[in-house]
Amino acid sequence: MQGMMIARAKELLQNGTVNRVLGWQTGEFVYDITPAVFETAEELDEKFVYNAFCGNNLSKYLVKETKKDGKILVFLKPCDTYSFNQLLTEHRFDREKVYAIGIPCDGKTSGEMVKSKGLSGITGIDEDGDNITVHTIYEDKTFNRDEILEERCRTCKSKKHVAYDELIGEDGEVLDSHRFDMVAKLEAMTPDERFAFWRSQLSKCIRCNACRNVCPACTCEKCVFDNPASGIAQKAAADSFEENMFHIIRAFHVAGRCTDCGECSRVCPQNIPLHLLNRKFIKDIDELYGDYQAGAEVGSRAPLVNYTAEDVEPSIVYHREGK
Amino acid sequence: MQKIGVFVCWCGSNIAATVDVQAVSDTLAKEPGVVYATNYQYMCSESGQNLIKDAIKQYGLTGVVICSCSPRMHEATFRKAVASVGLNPYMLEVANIREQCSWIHKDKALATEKAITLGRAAIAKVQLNAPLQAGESPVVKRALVIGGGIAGIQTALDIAEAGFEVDIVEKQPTIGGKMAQIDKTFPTLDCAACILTPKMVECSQNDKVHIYSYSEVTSVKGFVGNFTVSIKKKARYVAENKCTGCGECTTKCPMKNVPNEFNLGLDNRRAIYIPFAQAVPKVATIDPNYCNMLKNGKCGLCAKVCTAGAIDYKQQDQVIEERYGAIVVATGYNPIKLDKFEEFDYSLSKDVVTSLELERLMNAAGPTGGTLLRPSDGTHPHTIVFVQCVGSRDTSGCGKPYCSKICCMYTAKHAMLIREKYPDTEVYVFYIDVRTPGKNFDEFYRRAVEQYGVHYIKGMVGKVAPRADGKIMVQASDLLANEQLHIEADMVVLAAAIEPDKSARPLATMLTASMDTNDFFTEAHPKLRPVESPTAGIFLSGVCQGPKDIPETVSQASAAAAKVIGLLVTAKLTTNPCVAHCNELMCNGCSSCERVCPYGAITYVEKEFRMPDRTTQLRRVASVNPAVCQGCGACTVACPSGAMDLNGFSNSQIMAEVDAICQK
Amino acid sequence: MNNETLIPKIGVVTDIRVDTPDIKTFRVVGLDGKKVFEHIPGQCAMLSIPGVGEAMFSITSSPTLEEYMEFSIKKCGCLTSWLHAMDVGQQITIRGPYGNGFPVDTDFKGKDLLFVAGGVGLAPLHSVINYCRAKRENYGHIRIVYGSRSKDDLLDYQEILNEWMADPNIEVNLTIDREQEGWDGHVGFVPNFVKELNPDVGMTVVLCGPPVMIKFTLAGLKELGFKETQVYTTMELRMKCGVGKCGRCNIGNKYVCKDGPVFRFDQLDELPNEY
Amino acid sequence: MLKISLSKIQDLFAAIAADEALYIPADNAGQPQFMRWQEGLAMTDALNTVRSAKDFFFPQTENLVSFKIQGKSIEIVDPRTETEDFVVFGVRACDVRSFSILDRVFLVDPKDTYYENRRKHGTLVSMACSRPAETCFCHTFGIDAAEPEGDAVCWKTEDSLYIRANTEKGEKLLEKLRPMMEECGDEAVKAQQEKTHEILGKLPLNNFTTEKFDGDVLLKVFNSDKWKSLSEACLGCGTCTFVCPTCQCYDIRDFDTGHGVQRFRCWDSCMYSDFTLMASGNPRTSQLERFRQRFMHKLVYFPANNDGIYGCVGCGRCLSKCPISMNIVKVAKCLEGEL
Amino acid sequence: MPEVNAYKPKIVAFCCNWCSYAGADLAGTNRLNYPADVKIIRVPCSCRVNPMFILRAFQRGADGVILCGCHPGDCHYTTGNYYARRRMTLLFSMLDYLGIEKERTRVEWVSAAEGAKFAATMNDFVSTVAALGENKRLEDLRCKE
Repeated sequence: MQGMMIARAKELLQNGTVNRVLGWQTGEFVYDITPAVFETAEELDEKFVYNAFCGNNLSKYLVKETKKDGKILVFLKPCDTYSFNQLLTEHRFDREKVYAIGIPCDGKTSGEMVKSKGLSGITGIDEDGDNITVHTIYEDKTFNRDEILEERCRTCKSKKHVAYDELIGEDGEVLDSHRFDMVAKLEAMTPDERFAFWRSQLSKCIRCNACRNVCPACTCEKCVFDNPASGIAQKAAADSFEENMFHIIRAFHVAGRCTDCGECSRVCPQNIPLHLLNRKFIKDIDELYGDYQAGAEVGSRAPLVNYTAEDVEPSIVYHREGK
Repeated sequence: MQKIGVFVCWCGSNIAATVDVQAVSDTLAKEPGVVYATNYQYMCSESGQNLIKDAIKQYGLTGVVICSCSPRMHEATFRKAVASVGLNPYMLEVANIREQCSWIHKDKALATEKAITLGRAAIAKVQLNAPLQAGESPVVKRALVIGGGIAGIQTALDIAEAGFEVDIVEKQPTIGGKMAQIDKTFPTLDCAACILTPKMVECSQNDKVHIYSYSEVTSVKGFVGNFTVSIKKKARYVAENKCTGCGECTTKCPMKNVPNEFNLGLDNRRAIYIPFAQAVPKVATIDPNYCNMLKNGKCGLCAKVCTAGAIDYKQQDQVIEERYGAIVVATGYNPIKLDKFEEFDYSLSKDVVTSLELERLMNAAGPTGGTLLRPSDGTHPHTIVFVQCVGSRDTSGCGKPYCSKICCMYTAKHAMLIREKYPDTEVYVFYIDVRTPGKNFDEFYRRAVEQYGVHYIKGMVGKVAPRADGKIMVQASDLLANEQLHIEADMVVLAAAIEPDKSARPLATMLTASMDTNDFFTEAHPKLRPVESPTAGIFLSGVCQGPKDIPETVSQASAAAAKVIGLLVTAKLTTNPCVAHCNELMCNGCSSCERVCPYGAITYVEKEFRMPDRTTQLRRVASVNPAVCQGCGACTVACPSGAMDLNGFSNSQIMAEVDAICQK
Repeated sequence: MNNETLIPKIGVVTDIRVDTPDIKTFRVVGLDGKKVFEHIPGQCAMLSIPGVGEAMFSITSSPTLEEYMEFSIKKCGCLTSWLHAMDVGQQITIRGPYGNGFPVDTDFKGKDLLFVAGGVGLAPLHSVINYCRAKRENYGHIRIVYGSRSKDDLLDYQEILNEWMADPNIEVNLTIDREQEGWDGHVGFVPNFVKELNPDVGMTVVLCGPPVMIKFTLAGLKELGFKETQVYTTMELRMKCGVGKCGRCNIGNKYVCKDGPVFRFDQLDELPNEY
Repeated sequence: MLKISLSKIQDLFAAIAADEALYIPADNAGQPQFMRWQEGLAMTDALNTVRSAKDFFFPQTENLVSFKIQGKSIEIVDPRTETEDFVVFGVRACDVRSFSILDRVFLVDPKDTYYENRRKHGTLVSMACSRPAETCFCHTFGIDAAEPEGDAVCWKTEDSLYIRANTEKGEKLLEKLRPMMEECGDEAVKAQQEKTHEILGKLPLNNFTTEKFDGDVLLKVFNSDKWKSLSEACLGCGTCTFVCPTCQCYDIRDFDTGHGVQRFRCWDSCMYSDFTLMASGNPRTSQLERFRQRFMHKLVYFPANNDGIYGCVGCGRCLSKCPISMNIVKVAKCLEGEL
Repeated sequence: MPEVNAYKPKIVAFCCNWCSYAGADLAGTNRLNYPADVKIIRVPCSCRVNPMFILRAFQRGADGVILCGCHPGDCHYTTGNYYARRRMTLLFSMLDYLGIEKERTRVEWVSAAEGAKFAATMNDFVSTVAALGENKRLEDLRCKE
């Protein structure tokens, strides 16, 4: 796959279709992949990589990259294409300046996931079909891909590309994942349990803004939390209230716009399951206002800028079952 | 930091009895930014206003807080007062310490504490107020009247007389409304048609008045002075400009058994019809539900007999878009459906009729040619029972909780007319109360009782049951005599409650005009602005606002016309400056705001921005048209970056109020 | 405790002077009516209104004034707007002094001094000019070149007229950008004016003003034969702590609040161009 | 050297916690972090905590001063009360070293009394590493992971915990613990150290150095055109800064509580777009400039002002936590080619 | 302050200018009593109420927040309350999801003619919130005296 991608990228660079290529580049330890812009065939040969660790969603970079001259080639995994569409819906980048190639994805893992299996001192990782072998200075261990997939990939919502100029490889289908199971589990808890759960999770927050800055829905020119004039600006969670405030408002601001790409949870240095906040909104929206997948099509009307006269009343929150 | 003056009103004892006004002004005097605080008996009085004006001048106030009655009451008064001494009127906030404090609390300490908090919130808000300038918008010199009954007709004629174009939209094929169906009018007993039809004709002949009959309003956009209205002209399959109203077709049409709605179904008309002889416009209409030609493509007789060649089976509904400066709602009323009142047996017995049906049965142009005959067998009735308040003043849920107002008088009229014309007929009227407030009304009612010998019985009718022999047994209680009555009647006339026309509610939604729970339009103020809707540019005429008789309807119609004329003569309207605005530096151009704007006030522009790093960037940003924006604020919440904010109700102002209310 | 650098003291505003449409000068004393602290010309202080913000301002009065300190402040942000809206008697908080100040008692001693200022750039020089005037014997020739957009934008115009221009021991040259009624002095931009005046190349220069003005004046001075080691300026960057710890006011490895704000241009040459 | 069986470690904790607060690295909702010890709280198996131990001396938020405002007058209140004595147990060699770097910021004149006070009251008990990770490069800065600094230092073997005091403060702590521990030789420790050194030699970053940044390289590094590609993917978040044990930039902000104003300081990040924003402009408008500042500070500015000591201890947190996996190792390796 | 010991919930009521604020005025005109703990903030429309305001109120010490607007379909601005309805439904659901007592937040539609409903709603809401006690789960300790 990587070879085909490099070859196609070189071709498109050479024939002048694009001026730059947005992809992933290798790092020190196989797993520490960095998004990068490549301008020459040599750079591509030297550093371009596409493997099980290329989890970064590249679509948000298009906001910045399309402000530059020329056209850029971007590689999009299926779930990235939803973000791509959502950004287009919100006029956040110029489609004309992008050449999008859809690429397949078998699910991604990460250094953190591998380490969470108790491995340390990683010196190399081999991919062989569904087997991934991790070499460390202490031991070697082979995993089945599914064992070390990130949560968002284990509950992948779609292997289908919803936007591209061309595809490399086969397109997949929208999946019936069980991505709301954890939300449902939380919903089934008592309010006290839920409170305890979220308090212990959110109290870990260091307000590094990684979740916000990586989020393809958070592309505000100036975030309310950085804007002293907004009245709610905050730099550190000076009180547990501010932790709640930040995450509630952030989730609310992306409600109906969040494609559930899962980047927020991936980047959280404290492993707070932030996607469970966004998924709660998605689940509520699906249940109350009908299924809606942000980014599934360009130009669709997000549920929070929409209504029907027959919408449920807010009091449904008091009556819903099981709580 | 503003220099704020605080003015606490006693409102006589309305506030001062429950709120320690001195404590309020003393405490608020210590708030940051407050340089002057006082209290006074009536702030809205001239001397109260002078007090404010003097303080502004003396202390150089840049902000004013008035603790008084609801801002809905006197905010405008106070704004005008401060503006008169050069302070921007939007540098004023009102803390509502009467309706929302002194009138609802009894404990003086609590009420005082709350008044102080409300005052603090207003102070916190005014700290962040910015002077606002009202913009201007032109006024389209044309009015729309929705509904062509006597209310609409009168309003339209008055507006036209003042020299303005006015359109009437009437959903029926003719204007005239309910009054055209009425036989005589109380308390003068003059013939309704005789006084109405000249006005209808005047409408058709006045070149300032344009009638869209058989038409409906389908959408309303815009705002006061500048509404854009879509009117659907339903296909009547007859070219209005060709039809001479000769009526030849209406006699030749083979479809004879169409219930005649003008006579409330008491007789039949043809599939092509002119509702009544004096209809305006006097143009035939084909009823597509019955016309064989339209339904099955067979017949075409009317086209054959029409010498004017007016019949057009291919006619389509037509939507016309027109701009108006003002809209008058005159959608009128209907008697309620009586299916729920099983005890009166209305649906089972033909001889149990509503009062409006009785009007037709007594009208010379009605189904019986003006002779009162029983609908069932055409015989002359000798005993007639009138039942009052059928569905009026009914809190059981079957009817309406309000008094329909007109029934007492028209029943007296009916009773009197029957007794006059048919002295051998006994007339009983069962009533809860007889309400006759109105010029010459009580005299009229007394004549019915005293001169015409109508039997008025205070009591309830329990059961109306037709008998096999055609008689109707009326079981009732006489509350004064405290006895049960059984009357063998030939006819029973039900004074059905009246309710707003069904078209009113969807119309209210289109107009963004508010309604009460009974679907009557709400007036801007029940006493002081009874003919205006709270929505600027929307006026109310007739029963759509509440039950009325004809003279009241006509006076309100003229009043509404006067208000409309007052609006239309204005060259430019000052617009509400409390509108949304976009901070372009923060705007993402995401379109969320545009999608929630009900007025289409937001558009997007590509604009070049100089970035902090001295480069320029082309960005898509929202732009609000302040003349179109009505200031609801939906966009401000839809906007994730907070680029959209609302003048007068900014994020920071509301949060300052929240802070002030929550602390302490 | 005196070394509580982040805890401010209370300052009382005892006088407010309107200098230009957007510049006011505030006189500040401590609660005891005395100066809050002593300073060297060119040093700064952190002023704040609690709840609004805290920012660094040059102390514009000379240390030789024994009763009070003064700050000339241009209205440009949230805090400065609040300061401008204050009335006399308002308390603010103050901490300092911060920065190195001008080498008035070392490098400047015995030198001929040329002060070049543009707009509100006079504010930080005001202190050193008046200090030098007060200790006139320590310095050689003193010359001031000051320019502004218009006559109304000249800072301390009354003082310039009544004191500086009346002082026979110093030379004052004023200029405004554009012709204006009631102005018969020089018209033109400061950099050109300095070149026209052709000051003696032996002078030590203190230069302060908007970045563009500094850039062109420095170039002009170099053309005239001045060396960067002769020219001093004072910088302004985002400062929070004032004590070189919060990490935001650095230019290269130098912290403006601690190693500055006064720099010689040859020192700046060794630093990255990031200011 | 003292020794105690690992099975009695809770007793050891209890003894320390008897009269001062004790913090140990433990697992909280799946994340290793320092937590106040209370009965039963076990040490984590993880190599290191996500947040470093700098929190104890330089907390993420801290009230500096409070103001009461009445009309035109202001009252100043120092909110500090006496700080309790505390022990931070199990600090890794890299993190211990970070305090000598932070001291060079906070304890130089004028001293930061908030930090100073906490340093005075805090005792650092370090823990030698025996299973370093691929992201570790503390040796680059002359730190021996097997022989950490700190008031006292521990070694954990299969079955025992060995402890030795380095400072007076450490002695004092050990004095208290002596009764429950046994005196022992350092053979076991030596053996572990040898093994650890062997492992360290195998680490992928074993040969990583920052030597080339010594000397007069400031403008050369600053003006390198590599910064563009290095910073290209940077999200401008503060993860690296906040997990870094040596990052110490802070912001001072006011919070109006409704009944007064609290002036607090909180961690800030030079990676944030508004870090240097002021009313009149921003000297660092692009992410490139902000990104550059962070690494220039650690690799060039800090050594220039501090006798060649780098502002990094090689803990490797930024290597594993950066959302886009850009870090000081990659930056230094890329730039050293220029020198 | 009277009744120092009695727990008094702090209630913030956001009322749209056209219906609910007028409804509150009508409650006043009709002298319909409800607790003084309720303080009303006038907003042009229920759709003006930003979730930020609601959280802000809790931060600053409110124990309950209620939003009142025109009945759906009656919005003075046609559609404002439809948006408010969705926003608040989702926000309240999220608060509940975080384990914060859902009874502390409420939306009621109160027309200008429903003074009695306004008073009854407030009475009911105040007693509901009073039963919950002080807001602990969404408080900001710094704002407590």
